[in-house]
This record gives sequence, C-alpha cells and structure tokens, in this order.
Amino acid sequence: MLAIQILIGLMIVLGVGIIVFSRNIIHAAYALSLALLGIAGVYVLLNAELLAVVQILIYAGGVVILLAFGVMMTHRLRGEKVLSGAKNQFPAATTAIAIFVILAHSISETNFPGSKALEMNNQVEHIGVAFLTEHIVAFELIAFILLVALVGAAYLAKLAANE
Amino acid sequence: MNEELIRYYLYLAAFLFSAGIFVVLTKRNLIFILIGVELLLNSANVILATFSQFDPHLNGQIFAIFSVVLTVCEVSIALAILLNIYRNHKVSNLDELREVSNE
Amino acid sequence: MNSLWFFLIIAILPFIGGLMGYFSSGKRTVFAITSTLISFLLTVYGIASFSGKLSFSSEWLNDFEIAILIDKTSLLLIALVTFISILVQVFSLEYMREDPGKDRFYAKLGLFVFSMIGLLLADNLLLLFVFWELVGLSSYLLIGFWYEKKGVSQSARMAFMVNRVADAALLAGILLLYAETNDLSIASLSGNISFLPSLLIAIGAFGKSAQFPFSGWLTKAMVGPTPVSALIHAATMVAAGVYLLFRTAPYLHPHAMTVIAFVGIVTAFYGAVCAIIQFDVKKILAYSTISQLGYMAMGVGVGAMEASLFHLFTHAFFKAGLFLGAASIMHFLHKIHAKDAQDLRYMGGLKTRLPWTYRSFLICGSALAGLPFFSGFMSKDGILLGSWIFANDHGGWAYLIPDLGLITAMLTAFYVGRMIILIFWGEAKFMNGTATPEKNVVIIPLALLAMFSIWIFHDWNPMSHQGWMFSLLAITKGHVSVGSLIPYLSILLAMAGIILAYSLFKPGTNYNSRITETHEPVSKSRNVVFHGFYLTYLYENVGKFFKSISQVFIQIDQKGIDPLLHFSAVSSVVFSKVLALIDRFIVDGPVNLVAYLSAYMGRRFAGLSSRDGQTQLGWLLLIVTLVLIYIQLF
Amino acid sequence: MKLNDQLHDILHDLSFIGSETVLVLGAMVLLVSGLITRNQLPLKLIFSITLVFSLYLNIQVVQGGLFLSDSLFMNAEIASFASLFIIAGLSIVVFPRKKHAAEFYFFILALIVGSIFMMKANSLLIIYLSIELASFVSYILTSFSFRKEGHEAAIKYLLFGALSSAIMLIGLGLIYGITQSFYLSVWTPELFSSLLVQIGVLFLVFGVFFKCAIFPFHMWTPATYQSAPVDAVALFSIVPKLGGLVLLKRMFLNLAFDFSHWLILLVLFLGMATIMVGTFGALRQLNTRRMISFGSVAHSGFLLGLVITPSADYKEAFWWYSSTYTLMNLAAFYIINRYEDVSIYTNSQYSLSKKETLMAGGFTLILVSLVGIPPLAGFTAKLFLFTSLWETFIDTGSKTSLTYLLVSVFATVASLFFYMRIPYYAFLHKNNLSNSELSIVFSPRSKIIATIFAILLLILFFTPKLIMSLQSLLNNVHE
Amino acid sequence: MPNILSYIFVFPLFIALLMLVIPAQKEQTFRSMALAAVSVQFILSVLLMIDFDQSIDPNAWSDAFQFVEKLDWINLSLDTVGNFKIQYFLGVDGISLPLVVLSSFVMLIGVISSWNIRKKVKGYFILYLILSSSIMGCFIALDFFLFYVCFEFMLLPMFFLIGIWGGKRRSYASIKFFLYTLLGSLFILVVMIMLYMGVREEGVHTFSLVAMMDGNYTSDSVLGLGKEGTILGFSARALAFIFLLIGFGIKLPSVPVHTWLPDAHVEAPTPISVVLAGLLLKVGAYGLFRILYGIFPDVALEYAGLVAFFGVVSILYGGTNALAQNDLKRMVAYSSVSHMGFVLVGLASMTSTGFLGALFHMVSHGLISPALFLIAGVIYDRTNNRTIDCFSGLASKMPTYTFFVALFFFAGLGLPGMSGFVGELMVLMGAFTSNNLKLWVGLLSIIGIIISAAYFLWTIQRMFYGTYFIRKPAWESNMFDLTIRERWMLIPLAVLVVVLGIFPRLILDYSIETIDFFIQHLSKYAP
Repeated sequence: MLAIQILIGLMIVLGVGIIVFSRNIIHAAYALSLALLGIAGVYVLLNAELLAVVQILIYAGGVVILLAFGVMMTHRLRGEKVLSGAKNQFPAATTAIAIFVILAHSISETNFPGSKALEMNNQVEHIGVAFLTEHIVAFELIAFILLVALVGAAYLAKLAANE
Repeated sequence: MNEELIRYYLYLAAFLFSAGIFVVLTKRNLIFILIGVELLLNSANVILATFSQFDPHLNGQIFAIFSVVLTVCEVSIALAILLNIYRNHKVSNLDELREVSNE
Repeated sequence: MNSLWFFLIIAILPFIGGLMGYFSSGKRTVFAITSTLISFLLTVYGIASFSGKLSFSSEWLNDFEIAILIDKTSLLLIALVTFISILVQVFSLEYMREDPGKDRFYAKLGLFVFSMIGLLLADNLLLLFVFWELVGLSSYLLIGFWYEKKGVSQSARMAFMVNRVADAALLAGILLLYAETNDLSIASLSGNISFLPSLLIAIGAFGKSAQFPFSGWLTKAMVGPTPVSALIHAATMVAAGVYLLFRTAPYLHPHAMTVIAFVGIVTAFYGAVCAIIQFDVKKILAYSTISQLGYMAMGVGVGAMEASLFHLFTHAFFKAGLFLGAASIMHFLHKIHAKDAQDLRYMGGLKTRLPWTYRSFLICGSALAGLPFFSGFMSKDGILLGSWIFANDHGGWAYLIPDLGLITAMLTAFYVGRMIILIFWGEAKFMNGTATPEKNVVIIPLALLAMFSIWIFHDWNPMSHQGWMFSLLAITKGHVSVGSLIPYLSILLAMAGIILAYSLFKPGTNYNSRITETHEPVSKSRNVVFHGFYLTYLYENVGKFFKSISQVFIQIDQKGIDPLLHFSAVSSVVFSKVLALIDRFIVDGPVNLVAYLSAYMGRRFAGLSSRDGQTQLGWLLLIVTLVLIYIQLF
Repeated sequence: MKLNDQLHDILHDLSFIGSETVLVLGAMVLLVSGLITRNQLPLKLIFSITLVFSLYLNIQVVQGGLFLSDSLFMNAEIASFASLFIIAGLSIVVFPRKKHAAEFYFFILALIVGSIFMMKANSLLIIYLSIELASFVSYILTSFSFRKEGHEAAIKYLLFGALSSAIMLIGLGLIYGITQSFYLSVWTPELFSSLLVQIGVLFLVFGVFFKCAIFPFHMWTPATYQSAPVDAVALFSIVPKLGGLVLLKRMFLNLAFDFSHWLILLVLFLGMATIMVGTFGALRQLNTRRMISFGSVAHSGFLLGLVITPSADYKEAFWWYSSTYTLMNLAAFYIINRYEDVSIYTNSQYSLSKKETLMAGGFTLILVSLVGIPPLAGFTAKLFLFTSLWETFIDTGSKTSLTYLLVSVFATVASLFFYMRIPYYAFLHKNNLSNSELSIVFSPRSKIIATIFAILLLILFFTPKLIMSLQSLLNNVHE
Repeated sequence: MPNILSYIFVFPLFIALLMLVIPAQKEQTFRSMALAAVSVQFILSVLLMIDFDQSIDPNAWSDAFQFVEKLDWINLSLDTVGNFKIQYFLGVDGISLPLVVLSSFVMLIGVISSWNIRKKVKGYFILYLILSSSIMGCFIALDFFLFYVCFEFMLLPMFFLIGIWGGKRRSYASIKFFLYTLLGSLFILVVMIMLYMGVREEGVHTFSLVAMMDGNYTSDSVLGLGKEGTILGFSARALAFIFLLIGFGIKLPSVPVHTWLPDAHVEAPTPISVVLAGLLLKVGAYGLFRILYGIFPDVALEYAGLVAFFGVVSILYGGTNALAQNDLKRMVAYSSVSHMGFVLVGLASMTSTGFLGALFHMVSHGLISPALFLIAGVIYDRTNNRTIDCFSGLASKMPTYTFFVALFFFAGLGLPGMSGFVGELMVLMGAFTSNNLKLWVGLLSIIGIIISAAYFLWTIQRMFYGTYFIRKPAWESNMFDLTIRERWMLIPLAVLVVVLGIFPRLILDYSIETIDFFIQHLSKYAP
C-alpha cells in the first residue's frame, strides 16, 4: 500500500517537476498527463473510483489532447521544438513557496474530524441518483454550461477560421 | 484512513497549487499557462476527493466531477480564443499581447 | 418748531444748497452761499434763544441711541464754522471763477459743512465718529479736487490714509469705551476711562488734528484749493481733534493726558521749526497750523481746556485770514503769470499791489505771532499759563512744556515776520503783468477775518485769557488769575522774534538772491527740517512696505496656499504619479528589482510592464499571499 | 427519504425556477432562430419576449426559503434583484446590434441565468457552477467584439478567471471538508472556528470578489470594459457584479461573524482599497471606457460597504444603490456607444457636443449622478451609503466603518475629477475636430433615449419611493 | 397669500422648464422671460417682507418661523431604522427673510446685467433661472436635506455658467470652483448624516433643521448635548462643528480655503460674478448662521476664538491681497474675502449686536459687491481689459461712472452713511463687547478697515485720477460714459446702499426678535 502511495506520489512530483522546469510545451503536455494519471491514482486511493475514471477519460484523454491540438494549431510544427520562455521566476517562486508554506502550516495546525473513511461499493449508482435528485439543479446547470461553452468555442473558432 | 494521511493529501494539494501558481506566473506561452491552470484545478479536486471519503453523500466526489467537466469547457473556450489571437496577433505568448493599453 | 428738526436743518442746509447748485441747470453757486448763510443765521438765533444743554436721541441701531447734544459750545463752534465757510465761499466766487468744476467745488464744500456741523452736534461718540469720517471724506474730495494734476490724488490719498489709521484707533477707542461703560453719550460720560481707550481716542484726535507724527498729511493737503485749506485745514476740520479732546478730556486717564500734553508741545515746536525755513507760503501756513494745533492739544493735556477752545476759536479766524490772504496773493500771481505763485522767493513788494490783503495779513499775522492787542496773544497765553500751572503742579520734567511753549512762541513770531517781510516788503520782482485791484468779494472776507483777530472782539482787556463770548455763554467756569511772568515773557519773546526776522530779512539784505540759486536748502540738517523730518516719506515707506508685504501675500496665495489647498487637485496628480510609481516600482518593482538582481531576468527587463497580464496576476497573488501571511500572524 | 418522494418534491419545486427555465429555453430558441434569420429585429423580439415572460414568472407569488433539495434559496431581495437583472437585460435591446445578434443574445441570456443562480445558490456546488457560467459567458462576450483587443482582453480575463475560480474551488473544498456541509443555510459561526476553514471562506470570498471586481481582483476590468462590445459591457458591469454582491451578503449573513472579526475587517479594508484604486486609477485614464470601468470598480467598493456592514439588513440602501447604479451604468454605456458610433475613441470626441447639447447635457447629468451630486438619483444612493455606514459606526463603534465612510466621502470628491472631464471636453475644451467630424449628428432616437435616462435619474431623486415600490412590485415572495 | 414661499422657490424653475421648449433663436424672448421670472420672484419676496410679522418673539425655534410649509416629500419605510423621512419644509425667520429679499433683488439686477450676453442665450438663461431657484431654496429650506440639495445644486449651473460664458481661464476656474465647493459640501453631508441619525421628531429620524436647532437628540446619539460623545477620541460635537466650519468656510470663503474665489470671480461673466459675490457667499454665511451656530451653540462658544481667528485672518489676508492686485475684478474678489471675514468675527462674538452686524453685513455686502463687479464689468465691456494700470484719469472722461465707482468704493471701505459701515461697526461692537473674544480680535479687525481704505483709494487714484490715459488707442471709441441700462443697474444698488446706511433698522427690525431669541438660546450654553 505504502509503495503504491509512494509510487503515485513520485509520478505526480515528476510530472509537475517537468512542467515546472521544462521549456518545451510538448514535454509539458506529456508531463501533465503523467501527473494527471498520478492524481487519478490518488483518487483511487481515496475511494473515489468514478472520479478517477472521469479524470483519466476527460483530463488525460480530453484536456491534454485539446492542449496538444492547441499547440499544433498555434505553432506550425516543423520539427523545431516548441519552447516557451519563462520570466519573473524568482518572485513567482517566492510567492508559490510562500503560499505552500502557509497552506501547509494551516493544514498542520488544523484538527480534522477523526471519523473513519466510509467504504462504499455502489458509488456509481449513488452518484447517479444524486445527480438526478439532490444535485438536479447543478446537473441541469452544467448541461447548459456545456452548451454555452460549446456554442461559444465553436463560434469563436469558426470566426477565426473564416477570417 | 487516519488524520495523518489526510494531511498528506492536503499537502499534495498545496504542492499542486503552488506549482500551478508558479507555472501560471512564469511561463510565457499561453498554452503553458493553461497547463498551470490545470494543476491549480487538480489541486482543488484532490482536496474535494480527500474530504469526500467521509461523506456518505459523496458530495465531494460529485463536486470534483463537475469541476473536471467545467475545466474542459474552460480549456475549450480558452483554445478558441487562443486560436483567434493567433490568427490576429500571430503570437502565442501572453506578454506580447499589449494592444489594450492605457495611454 | 421741533428743536431737533431745527438743528437738523442747520446741519443739512449747506449740503442741500451745494447739491442744488450742482444739479441746477445753471450750476449756480448762489444756492450754496445762501443756504450756508441761512444756516449761520439760524445758528445765531439758536445761540440767542437757547440756554443750557439740550439733547435728543433716537434709536438708530437696536439698543443703540443716536443722540445729538446742543450746548453753547457746540452752537458757538457751529456758528464759527458756518461763518468762516460763508466767507470762504464768498471768497471762492472770485478765486474759483474760471474753474469748470466750480459747482462740484461748492457741492463738496456743502458736504463738508454738513459733516462738520454734524460732528459738532453729535452727542454720541459713535455719531461723532460717523461725521468724523465724513469730514475726512470731504477733505479727501476737496484735496483731490484738481485730480488731474500730478501728485494731487496721491496727496489726497495720503491725507485720507493717515487719517484712516488714526480713525481706526479712534473707533477702537470708542468701542473699547462702549465695552466698558455700555454708553457712548458724551453728555453722560463720567468717571475715569481706562488708559487704553483714552490713548486710542487721543490718537484719533491726533490724526485729525495733525499732531506729530500724524502731522505730515496736513502739508500734503496743501495741494487742494487754497480756500479749502483756509476752511478745512486751518480753521475747522483740523480743530475737530481738539474739540474731541475738549469734550472727553475731563474723563480721560491722567497718563493719557500727559501723553497729549507732550505730543502737543512736541508738535507745536516741530511745526514752528519746520515753518521757519519753508519757501512755500502755504507750507509755512500749514506748519504753523500744525504748531498752533499742538498748542491747543497741549492746552487740553495740561488741563487748560477753556484756553484751548478759545485758541481754537481765535486761531480759526486769523489762520483763515492768513490762508485767504495767501489765496489772494496766489490768485494775483497766477493772473500775472508769475513763475511760481507760492514761492516766497519770487514775491516781494506786494504791499502796494494788494493793499487789503497786506492789511489783513498784517493783522492776522500779528495775532499768530502773539503780539498783544491781538486775539492770538490772549488765547495762547492762556494755554501757556495753563502749562505753567501744570508744570508747577508736577514739577521737574513738566517744566519742559512751558519752556518749549515759550520758545515756540518766539519761533512763531520769527517766521511770521519773515513771511510778511518777504512777501510784502521790498521790491516787486517778476511783475510783468498789469495789476488788477482786489475785488469786493475778496476784500470783505479778508476784512472780516482780520477784524475778528483784534482783541476787542473777544474781550475789552487785551491781557484777558478768555473771550467775552465764552464768558457770556458760560462755557468758562471761572477766571484763572495767576500772577505770573508768563504773559510778559511771551510778549518779549515775540518781539524778539520779530526783530530777529526783521534784521535778517529786511529789504536790502541779499537773502533772496542768495537762496534762489538752489531749489532746496543746501545743508543736510536744514534739508531734514525742510522736509518736515521726512514724515511723508515715512508714510510712503510704510505704504510701500505694506504693498511689498501684499506682494508676498499674493505670492503665498498663488504659489503657496493654492497648491497646498488644492489638495484634491494635487492629490490627483500626485496620486496618479504615485500610482504610476507603484506600477513601475511596487507592482513591478520588487519583481523587477529582484528579477534584475537574479540575472535571469536582466534581458527581459524591457519586456515587463504592468500591462502584462502575468505581472498583474503576480501582483494579485502577492496580495493574496500577504493576506494569508497576515492571517497566520494573526 | 424515498427516491420517489424526492422526485416528487423536485417536480414540485421546479416551478420555482420557472423564470430561469424560460430564459434557458428562450436562449435555445434564439440560437435556432439565428440559423434561420440574421435580421436583428425578430431576434430582438424573441429575446424581449423571453425576458418579459421570464419576468412575469419571476414576479409570481412564491414562498421564500429553500427549495430543490436545498440547492437554491429564495427571498424577496433575490427575487427583486432577479427582476432587476431581467429588466437590465431588456434594456440592452436599445443598443443597436447589427452582427451576431442571435449568438450575442443567447449569451446575454446565459449571463443572466448564471447571475440569477449565483444569487439563489445555497449549495457550494451551485455557487461554483453559476459563477463559472457567468464567467464563461463573459469571456466569450468579451471576445465578441471580434477585434484584436477583444480577444486579448478575453484571454487575460480568462486567465484571471481561471486563477480566481481555482482559488475559490480550493476554498470550497476546504469549507466542505472541515464543516462537512454543503449548504450555506446550515452555516453557523462555530463551524468556522478553525484557521483552515477561515482560509476556505476567504478563498470563496475572493472567488466572488472576482465577479464583483473588488480589489485586488479588479484588474481585468479596464481591459475588458475597453474592448468588449458596449452592450455586453453595460450588462456585465451590472448583472454578475450585483449577483455576486447579493451572494456575498447572504454568505456574510449566514456566517454571522462578529463585526470585528478579522475577515470582516479584511473585506472592509479591501473595499476601501477598491474605492481608492478605482477612483485614483480612473484619474489617469484618457479613454472613456477605461475611465468608467475604474469608476465602476469604485462603485463596487461603495456597494461592498453596504453589503458588509452589520446594517446590511438595511436592505433598502443596497437595493437603492444597486438599482440606481444599474440605471446609471446602462445610461452611461448607452451614450458612450452612441459617441463611439459616430466618432473616434477618446475623450476629445465629446467636443462634438458643442453642437449636440442635448446628448452631452444628458451625459453630464448621468456622470454627475455617478459622482453623487443632487438632485440626481446617484446622490440619494450615496446618501444611503453614508447613512448606513454612520449608523454602523454608531451601533458598533467600529472605527473601520467610520474610516470607510471617510474614504467614501473622499473618493466622491476625487471622482469628480475624472467624471467631470467629459463635460469639460464637451463644453469647455477647445474644439479641435475636423469639419467632417463636426457635421455628424445623432439620430433623434438616441437623443430621446439619452434624455429619458437622464430624466429618470432626476425623477428618481425626487420620488425615491418609486424605487422602493419597484422593489415590492418586482417580487411577490412570502417569507 | 398661501404657499408664497413655494411660489418664490419654484417660479423661476417653472419658467426655465418653459424655456426648454422654445426654439433657441428667439433670444429676446428668453431675456424677457427671465426678467419676468425674477421680477415676479422679487415682487413676491417684497410681498413676503410686507406680510412678515416682525414682532414674533419665539420661545423655541419651532415657533420662530413664518410662512411655514410642510409636506412629506420622501417617506421611506425602512426595516430597522424606522422611517427615512425627508420633508418639503419651508419657512422664513428674521435671519432668512432679508436674504430672501436680497437674493431676489440681486438676481433681478443680474438679469438686467445679462442683457448683453450674446452666446447661447437659451442655455444661459435656463441655467440662470435654475441657479436662482436653488439659491432661494437654500435660504428658505428648513429641512437639512432640502437645504443640502439646493446647496449642491447650485454647483452645476454655476459650473457651466462660468465654464461656458466665462473669460480666458474659465475652464480652470469652473473646475476649481466645483471641486472646492463639492469638497466642502461633502463635509456638510457627513455632518448631515450624523445629525439625521441623532435627531428625532415625533419618534422618527428627521432632517428638520428646526428639530436639530431645538436639540431633540435621541438618547443614543453621539451628538447629544452634554453627552460628551466621542469619535476616534475627538469630541463628536466638536468634530461636527469643525466639519461644518470647513464646509461653509469654503463657501464663505474664509482664508485659507478661499483660493477658488478669485479665479471664479475673475473668470465668470459679469452677471455671474454679481450672483457669486452677492449671493453664493451669503449662502455660506447663512449656513454658518442657521446650521453651524443654530445647531452647535455649545461648541461655538467653545471655539469662538478659532472662528474669530479665521475671521481676522480673512480680513487681513484678503485685504492685503487685494492691495496687490492689478486686475480690478481680482481686487474686488479679494475684498470680498476680506469682507466675509467680518461675518465670521461677528458670528464669533456671539452677541446680539455681533450677530445682527454679521447679518447686516451680509446684506450690505450683497449690495456692494454686485455693484463693484458691475463696475468692473463696465470697463471690461468697453475694452475687454480690466487691468488697473491700463487706465488713468477716467474721471474726466466718464464722470458718472467715476461717481458710482467712488460711491461704491467708499461704501466698500466702510464709510459712514453707507451700509458697509453699519455692518462693520456692529460686528466690531459685537467683537469688543463679547465675553468670548479677546481684545485682539477687535483691534486686528479694525486694521482691516484701514487696509480696505488703502486698496480702494489706491485704485481710485490709479484709474480715475491723474491725467487721462488708456493703454490702447483702439479703445478710445468705446470710452463713453454709462449707458441707460448700466445706470439702471447701479442706481437701485446705490440708493439701497445709502438708505440702508442711514436707516439700518429697515433691515434690522426684521431680524431683531429672531436674533434676540438666538442669543438667549446660545446663552443657555454659556459656562
């Protein structure tokens, strides 16, 4: 168990590390998939299997590919590396570390409810019912958001193509 | 799962968050910045998933699923705008965008 | 007839007459003269029919009575004012005949007479102040009568301003008195006024009566028409200060009285000294007026109130006579186009050309010089006697007063003699025109004034120190009889002065030719005296100083307060600048600076600006971080 | 609870979101109609009908309280604000819109839906989703000017939005985790004792701040307002902002923190900073829209003062300020739109008005109202603000509230500097425009509309009761 | 005549609305309408004066007012704080009545002087009439809110009247004016809110000035009398007092917040300078009377020295500045600063005489300063130049003009027999007899009258005396004496200045009872 946890942790740290230190966008995209897969692993560890599946499908499958498309469309790939410059590194690092320290400090100071983690076997069913009962509004709302985003993205992209 | 473990997951989230912030602040390429945003959102999802395991209603997990979906929407819109920018400005770096200015 | 209205009519008539003349189609002067005459006659009627005091009051401001006080003193002085003004007006018929603004002149004279009568009638000090200011105004208007001439308006302004300073002091004194006693009626004045208001009131009187150091304005005022000088700046207005002192003196603080006495004697001496070396006949008369007013003030100061008032009375006649005489001379010289109509050095031998003027000048001059059998002697000796008593009472330093008074008497006789000799005796110089005889309108006023300068019109006894009018009207309370040497001493000194003058300036001495070469006296000390100890320059410099202060203030206003207080305007600029700086150094600054130092960012330095989305994001996160840190520390 | 009962309840409660449903359906109809016609008139008609119908449904009598499995919450204030949004949306049709009408109005409707849900949200999930909906629409709308600057502003806006929503999401996660509750309605002050959850609330507040353009989350405003289509700006300077503020108000009511709690103080401090930044930022602007945008940032700060002070149940003040602000902003952007149509893009365009006194005069009145000078409605709004702050000071003795008052007063003075710049150019500045520019005239229609706006502001000053009765007219919620 | 105050208040506004619908070409119509409007206003206010009962001796502020009109204007029901109530509450007492008549009179003069405005006549007169109404509103409003609305609303017409029809630096001046006054009025606004929350009438918070002056404070108000409430460690009432002092001090204006005034006066067109000097400054002074001293008598007693200090500094500083001016209008403007200082001193004295004097001085200055600006306008109309150095010896060329100049200059320097003297005198009497003020106040104020004499006389000397000279020969053809219209602007002012100087009780009788009551009211707070 611990080994898996450490492995997953390493995956995430490695992925994030590459994203942080790499200048190559393609590398970063791949590293992102790695990290996302690691996070999916975390979800499994946290008994959130459905979430893990969604993570892999949508994130690793959808988002990363979208980003890759983005890279391809905005950089006519002709063999050269797609590099991104970096700036403000020192202050950004300071800020990031400060935030991390603060959050970590707050986390360590807090007492969490000691209740035992629940084991649920019928997660998918439960979530499905919740979507249509407890969270019906959210469910409807996200449908509409998807529509809006779809129309928006399509319309903007179409215009870009037309011009 | 005991308290200590919760802490570690939360530390992980904080780590992701900080890394995301660093990426957002430093990388010049817009897509790179979007990658950073993904990290930020994932950190939040990790928090939600962490707490979800104590919740019989699984609200955290549900929340995280919604959030994942929204992220896709956000990325798609961002990419559509990016496409327009690339067409118009021929640049893909954020700091080269300076048409909208004060003076 | 209501008595109040009776006196109001007396006061207002001359003004109405003047205005009628101004607005009537023919610009007639007859209205003015007639109305003043009526006013005079009414006053005489009033003197004859009233006895004791009368006072009327009406509420002017709320809780504030404005009252007039009619007693013999005021009536007598009103009669004096109207009488002399009639003479002056008559005289001006000839003097101002060719002036286009003649109607204006008479209107202004009317205003003056009205204000002066008002001043004399006023019971309330505040009302007195009102007319006090109005006589100042009419003086200003009359001095500036020939406003187109160079320097005239400046002199008029200076006269007004010097008076205004003193008036302000007077007003302050009156108001302090009001604050103390809650009553400003002269009739009900009582007890002791404390020192500060006493002094302030005295200063007010000093201003109007041209006491040192306010005396400078009077010499400047000589640019006005000479009949005006006769009426206002010799006979009446300048005496208002003495009148005020006369009214208030019994209640003033003893220290203030001492101040008055000293200022008076200093003024008397100062005027006499300055008069000695003047060439301008009007200047001589002006300084002599200053000197005589000094006597009067000194008289009040030493407690010889009645003598002072008597001197005021006699002085009005002989000084008006002298001024009108001077006017007659100047008029004559103007007509024959002499080089300078006022300079003694261009005169001489006018005895034959202007016989009536000469006679009146001689009589009035003798009165001024304090020769026996003339009015001036009687009154001046009264004052000197008073000062002697004062000195006896106080001893020591107080003897300075009668001593200086006596010396002044001698100086007076000296300059009178010098003036008369230089003007009338000797050979006629620069006389190229044909002489016209004096007209009746000139002769009559001169003659009347000269007549009233003879002792007999005041008392049968040439050695008396009070006029019969005063005794008759019971103004003087009792006869002061001091067997002292003072009268004889003063006679001797006066004679000595005249003799000295004769020996120096008698026809045939080469004084005239010697001096005419240069315009001003050569020696420095004489120059100081000639310019009246530079008092007018002092005023001018005070004025200039003040103007330069005002320049400083305006600079403060424009460059100092304005920006300072435009703090909203300034802050808009500053704040936007600060914001720009924040943008550059705080938003970007630490970022940039650190980045610059960390050498990674050096080459991208130029690419940074606040427009940059990421920098803004960084800024945002920085704030969030700060907030978080704050929480942690909290 | 049985599933059946749940579904039954849901069906029953669905009538409460009738107006939103109508908006969504109308949006879809619009989208389809857009495929049929590009003519703006029928599209505007559909848009208006949708809004009117939705308004009608919104002012139906309902019972206040929680509904739809506690996801949503309803009270009179929310209902009336919803009506206000719908009316604001309706008034968008006075802006001419020649291109992309169908899609544009589709997004506008989506924006309104998002903002209404934002106010009504009771569950953390709905808060997140509605804010994201409003944000997404805003990004798209910003890009809808189809100019280079529009896209640029949109991507920057998006990045800000993404960062803010990430921060907010973390906040939501923390709140959810520590309080173990998903609903605002069960919040109690005791739940918020630990530091981490307070950070969670802070992050949530920050997320809402992004929508309300409160310092330091205001940085997207100038660029966005400058580049987006004016009609869109007019709306999203109003609708999401007010929605966010209503949400904030509800949150703070539920939190019931003591007024001296650090979070409240921090929010007040940020509010003051917002006022100052908005005011002084505007001072430097030469572009009208940027200037107004900074001005609206300052107004956010003023509104925040009304939201956060304990006299927050001084509802009327908030309602007053909001509705006046709505009117003023719509009017200001309408006139800016008219000027932009005929002329160039900076302040000097107002020199035109030497000939067009009516238009510029109307604009002047509107700007003066934005400053807050009588006799215009903006003054009454400021008066309510000041009064409410003063009352808070008296009630709680809080110096922060007093400082807030002083800052507001000071900012009001300073705001004069930039708002009056336009009348200055319009009336006092030397005219250096070419003849062709001067020969341009405004259509009578725009003049009439501008005048109506100005007169409305005057009328509202003299009969403030109107706005109050409007509030009761716009909702029929029983509590 | 019922509701006479409303008619006075609203009539010009009504005419202004009417003007809106008349085509802009009919310039003469606008002039006549404006003249008619202000004439009616003037006639009504004279009627008001006739009907006014001088003998009312009130016991409380609530029965000090006459012609009271009271209607609910805004009555909002608010949850926690009860009703938000604003009243349409008008009334006059002995303090406001003279100012009402004065303002309608000066407005009338202003219209006559506006006759030769050629630019955008329609807009000009509409703004002018709006201005007229709002100034009038300030004087008759008894509801603080209504007062404040009118007080603020003066800014806008004024801003445009200066900014569009003004001189070379008009935009600078108008913006400066606007900003200063807005700044001041916001101070007032803050205090207004404090008072509103602290005062109740019939159980409801109220803006009623009457209730405020009578001191109907709620028990929990920090402003409550004798409660020593504090704000940030400062006494609440003292703070409110200082705020109001700043607010009205800017309008008055008092040094050191006076700098808007010279610019605004100089750049404004002549009729607007007339209104500015004649009325706007009086609004500030009226505010001091009614609100500052009416509501905060206890603090006023405590701070009498401070107020007097500002008064004295204004007198001396304003006067000295006037001395340095080379622009006729600027000189007059600074003289206004100096003169308004006397109002402050009069108020600070807190004696019946001082108060009456301050009031009288306001009326008197309201007559003299318009005349002075008209005089400056005469020369500016002819030559487009007001520089004192450019002229000399005008007396011989323009005798009637010179006569009026001299008359009003002497009135300005406080010559007895004219109204300026009475005001200054009473103020000084107040200052000297006051128990609250030290001796220096009176003594220094008296220096002010010396300075005023200096600058007025110096101006006369430079411009009117001496030999005739003008800087540019081109002006020669314009150097004619006063026209009939100009005479008819100046003559009524001259007559009033002299008549009031001789019979001050014509004005004072209206105010005496009110002021006496005022002082009694104040004396309650004396230590």
